Amino acid sequence: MNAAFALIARDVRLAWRHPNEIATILAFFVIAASLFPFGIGPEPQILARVAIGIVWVTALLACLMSLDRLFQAEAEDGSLDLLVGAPAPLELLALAKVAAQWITTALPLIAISPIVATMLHLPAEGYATLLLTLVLGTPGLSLFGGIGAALSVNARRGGALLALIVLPLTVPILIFAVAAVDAAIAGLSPRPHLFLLAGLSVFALTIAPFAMAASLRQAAE
Amino acid sequence: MNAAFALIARDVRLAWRHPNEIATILAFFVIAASLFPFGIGPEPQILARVAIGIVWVTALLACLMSLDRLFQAEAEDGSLDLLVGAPAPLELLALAKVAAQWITTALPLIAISPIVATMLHLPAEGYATLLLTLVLGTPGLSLFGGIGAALSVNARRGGALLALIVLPLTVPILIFAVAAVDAAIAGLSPRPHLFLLAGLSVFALTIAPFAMAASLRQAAE
Amino acid sequence: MNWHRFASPSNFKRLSARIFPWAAGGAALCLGYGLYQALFVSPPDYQQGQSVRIMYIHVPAAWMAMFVYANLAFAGAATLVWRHPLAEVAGRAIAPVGAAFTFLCLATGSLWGKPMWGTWWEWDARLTSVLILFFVYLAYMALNNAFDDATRGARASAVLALVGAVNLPIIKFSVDWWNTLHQPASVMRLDGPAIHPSMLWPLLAMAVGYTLLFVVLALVRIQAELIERRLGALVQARLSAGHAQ
Amino acid sequence: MYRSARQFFSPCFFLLPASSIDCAPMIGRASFEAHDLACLRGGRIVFARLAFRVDAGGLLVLRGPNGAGKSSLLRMMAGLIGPAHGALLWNGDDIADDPDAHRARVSYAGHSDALKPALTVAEHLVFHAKLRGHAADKVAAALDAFALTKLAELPARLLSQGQRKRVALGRLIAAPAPLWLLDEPTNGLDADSTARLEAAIAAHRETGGIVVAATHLDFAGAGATTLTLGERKAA
Amino acid sequence: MYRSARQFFSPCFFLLPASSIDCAPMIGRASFEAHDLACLRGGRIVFARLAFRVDAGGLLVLRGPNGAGKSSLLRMMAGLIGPAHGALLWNGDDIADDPDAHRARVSYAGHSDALKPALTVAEHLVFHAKLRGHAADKVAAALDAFALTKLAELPARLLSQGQRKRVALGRLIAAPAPLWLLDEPTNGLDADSTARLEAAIAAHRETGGIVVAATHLDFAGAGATTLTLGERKAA
Ligand code: HEM
Ligand SMILES: Nc1ncnc2c1ncn2[C@@H]1O[C@H](COP(=O)(O)OP(=O)(O)OP(=O)(O)O)[C@@H](O)[C@H]1O
Ligand SMILES: Nc1ncnc2c1ncn2[C@@H]1O[C@H](COP(=O)(O)OP(=O)(O)OP(=O)(O)O)[C@@H](O)[C@H]1O
Ligand SMILES: [Mg+2]
Ligand SMILES: [Mg+2]
Repeated sequence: MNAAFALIARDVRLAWRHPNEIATILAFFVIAASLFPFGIGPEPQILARVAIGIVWVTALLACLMSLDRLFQAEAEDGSLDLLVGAPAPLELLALAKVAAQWITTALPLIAISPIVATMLHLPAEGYATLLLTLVLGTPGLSLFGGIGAALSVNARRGGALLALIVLPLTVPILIFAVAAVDAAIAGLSPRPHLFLLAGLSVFALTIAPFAMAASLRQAAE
Repeated sequence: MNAAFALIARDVRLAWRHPNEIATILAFFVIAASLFPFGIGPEPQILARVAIGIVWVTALLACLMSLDRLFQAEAEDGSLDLLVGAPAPLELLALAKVAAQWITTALPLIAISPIVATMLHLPAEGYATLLLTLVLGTPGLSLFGGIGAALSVNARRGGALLALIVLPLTVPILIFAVAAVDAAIAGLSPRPHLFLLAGLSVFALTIAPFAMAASLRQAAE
Repeated sequence: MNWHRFASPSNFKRLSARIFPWAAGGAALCLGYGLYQALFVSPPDYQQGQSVRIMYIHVPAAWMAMFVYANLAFAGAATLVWRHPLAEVAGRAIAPVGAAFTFLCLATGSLWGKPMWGTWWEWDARLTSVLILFFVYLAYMALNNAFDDATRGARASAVLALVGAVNLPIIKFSVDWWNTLHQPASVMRLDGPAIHPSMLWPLLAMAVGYTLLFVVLALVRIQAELIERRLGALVQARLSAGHAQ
Repeated sequence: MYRSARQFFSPCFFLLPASSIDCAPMIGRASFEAHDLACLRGGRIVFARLAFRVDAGGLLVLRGPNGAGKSSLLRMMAGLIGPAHGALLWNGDDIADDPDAHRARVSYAGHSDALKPALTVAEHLVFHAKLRGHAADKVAAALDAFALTKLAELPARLLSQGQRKRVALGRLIAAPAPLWLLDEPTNGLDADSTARLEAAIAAHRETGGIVVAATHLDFAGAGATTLTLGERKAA
Repeated sequence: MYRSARQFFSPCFFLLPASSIDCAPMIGRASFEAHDLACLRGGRIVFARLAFRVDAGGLLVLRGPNGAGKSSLLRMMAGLIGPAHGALLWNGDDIADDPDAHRARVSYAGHSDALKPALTVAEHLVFHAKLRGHAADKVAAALDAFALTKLAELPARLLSQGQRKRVALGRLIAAPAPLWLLDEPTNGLDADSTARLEAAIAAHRETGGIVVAATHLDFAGAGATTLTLGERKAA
């Protein structure tokens, strides 16, 4: 456990030492989301209709961009050998890396998501549920993304391959999250969707550590 | 010139040696585009309304993903020192790398864009213009992307930084391309928009080599 | 040479030589009978008319898409748990076949959708989950090919195959969990098939034919893959013998 | 910490391979040996029928031309790749039987330095100690051993090649482990640092530690055994 | 090819720095010298007041403890970083005046090998020759010089550390240039390869080439000059 906490602390410190990196991810989120009004046209009623989908899809893509080098960077500078060779369970260490990624990327994304939602004219009833879906759903995103990142270590063209692996796995999260906010806006209870969302994140939590550890061991061969 | 052709040939060969990398970028394009219907909802009339925006935004993201490591990979393995130290003009070499990227990524993307457009119910009148905007606009994307890739060499988390630099530069391309297709669908002439689009690509061509060479020289310090 | 790695493949070769003619013959027979029945003998549907004949292509393709994926996941487990070299090869060999069946299911479904639902494509839960299955196949193939070392690719994609297996129940039960455009199961249900025998028999013949076709394709592709690996090993041995002198 | 109790009770006298003839008196309790080891990389046999034995306090120097398989052997000893054939034994137990226990006893310093540009020298060593379940109390000694004390607060991106290597070697002291695996550890080191490394190795061996080092240079120590890998692979 | 005509007409006797006292007879026409050179990295002065002179056929060996600035000096000589003060002169001309001409005459082999995992050894050398505006006719000689002929068709990903280094060194022969800048070129090389490198350096010097090499080892050649960098920076 201590080893895992040390790893989280190190990764958070690394991110903190380059605050502009977090800012970059956030800016990507804001800019990518604000591209859509250019592409779709500025009519508020159409924007409002698609706002929630755009927020979630861009959050997903932003998360993906930050996951790209989660384990690849470790492999390239040789740290992966040290992590795999450490006496602590690799499952725990992989989980620690994902946790640090979530803290440094997903949390700030969640914090600024209301701004993006406002830009896209999301109806006011949706805000609370949007935040809730992000809180419940992003851990799942990060975990599935972590699996993809571990699988694609040392693969050719890591970024796009990662996307190819992760996007199909994360589509259910997207669907339930959007359904929850839609329900809230329509005045229905988002509860069942939120439960499913939480369930997906828990499912990801149960399989991701093993999948990541298995792939990282192979990568260090 | 010979040096530049040798560089293009090497990069195309590198890509060709792993044909599945191109396939991966294409798959990313298709999957990312089909994420939006998950988020936005399946109603054909709304999808058709936003189809062109989605095709262009995802084409842009796919391009970005493939640009991410354009110069970063060279810097990491030490090749950048050799390129900067080569007697050929660095402007030409940087341009050669962008050209190779365009050939191996943008061309295949253009080729499959009609499939994605069909999935998104793009009205039939828009297809020809969509292809034309892609042909005229993607060189600009690649060139502006090349500037971003050169600027972000040595910055950690290059991917997101790249997006941050490139997105604002490419917003005008996106706007004119969408406007052109919208005009074609509405039965108007897309000509003026297409001229502007071509103008943007030409503008990119005139500034990108110098901007890229300058940042690469700095990166090699 | 590490001959022990090819020991089990040689067993496989003997086994497959024995199965192959039966599977090939059976596939030809079943597909011939099924297609004849489906296209000429079976009655047009009272609601759907002639377009119902797409069903005989579409439904078994859908079943195969899922069945092959189940095999893929099993091969993945065998690759990871028993590190069986044959399982590695099998996964690599059957994935494109599964992707092809999935594509056939999507394509025929979409052809059928135009007359039935008035649209080529609809973001309905069943259709969408099959599309995801297709994407997972693509991701599997991309990952399998993404490494210089074939074993590494096989193991990485095996992990993905197992993780992606969650999608199978979603496809199967999507029609029950969400109310969808697509019709619910009428053949494979607990309380027996709800479909007229004149349509059921050709459908089953097609399904058996598809399965045998899959066996044939898998055997051929596995053998091709084994030969390719042997060739690769020989070339490598030549190269290293090259430096030895 | 994570170390299993097994190594202390392992029947050191059982299971000695018949081929092993070197039965020098042992200082500590540990022994590290291989028999009939083979390595397969990318489908090619890199080496085969390899055997050696090092006892507590021993130094095994790996030699051989480029491509002979020294680095591969070290990674195998570290448990990062599995042997294609044969086994590595610690105190007579196959290391593959209890990989966790083996990882706890190995300290591996490979070709790459595993440094994060933004972290300082001291932070690297503290993190490494914690990662391996130790307290950070040996970090000062590690800095001292490789003359890093004055660089302690510098971020790794400012270090020169040799300074980076010294940080990587400092890990050996910051997180003690009985078995040191060093891949060309003197690459890039100046004369003073090489002397410091030799001193560190001598001190480690004195306390009963085992060192395996691959090198192309005249790098040895009292009572070192040399294992020369595949002359014929030279190319 | 891209080489400017200037160097052939440069007034070799003009502009000789007053501080330069070494006026040894020149074999070829070339001379490479520095006066009052200073290097600033990350806001710190790495070295200052540095002066040297190498003539055609000369070998300058850079020595000094880790962090003394050997690599920085080599990068400066390659034109990759600019001097904070002073100048580097080729045949009396400041290299900063015509960077293109200078790049054409420099071949730099740094710490990293610049290999693409998917390209073969031969492809690397052919590409490098073309990149520098040469025909690929020296590639066979380059393969031969570093015993790479049998590895020529292997992709770089399969190479061991020392084999990779040899490919990097093969570039020197594949794309000839009068000034070789080598940063710890023997790192990772086995004894045979080191001898081959020494032979290549001797051959290059015989034709009037100039070699500057940073090293920590006993690596020299007939008539080598040694430049020892900042003892005091040792840390
Ligand atoms: C691209 C579009 C389509 C896809 C991806 C698709 C997918 C599937 C799948 C996966 C199954 C197997 C279900 C199971 O075993 O439980 C299936 C069965 C079936 N599909 Fe489709 N389908 C599509 C379009 C259509 C259309 C347009 C129709 C006709 C209205 C149709 C009619 C059927 C029927 C009758 C079955 C058999 C159900 C049973 O008896 O179990 N499908 N389809
Ligand atoms: N990841 C890999 N995949 C396939 N083959 C590899 C891999 N790594 C190394 N090899 C091969 O294994 C052989 C041994 O490599 P290794 O790095 O162990 O040699 P070495 O003795 O350390 O050489 P050097 O002195 O050059 O470092 C080489 O011939 C190389 O071609
Ligand atoms: N990119 C950089 N930014 C800032 N400072 C740097 C950079 N690279 C090196 N330095 C500093 O410059 C000094 C000289 O480094 P250099 O790499 O030239 O040393 P060196 O003599 O080659 O040492 P070694 O023998 O270890 O390779 C070091 O003290 C280092 O801290
Ligand atoms: Mg080695
Ligand atoms: Mg140096």
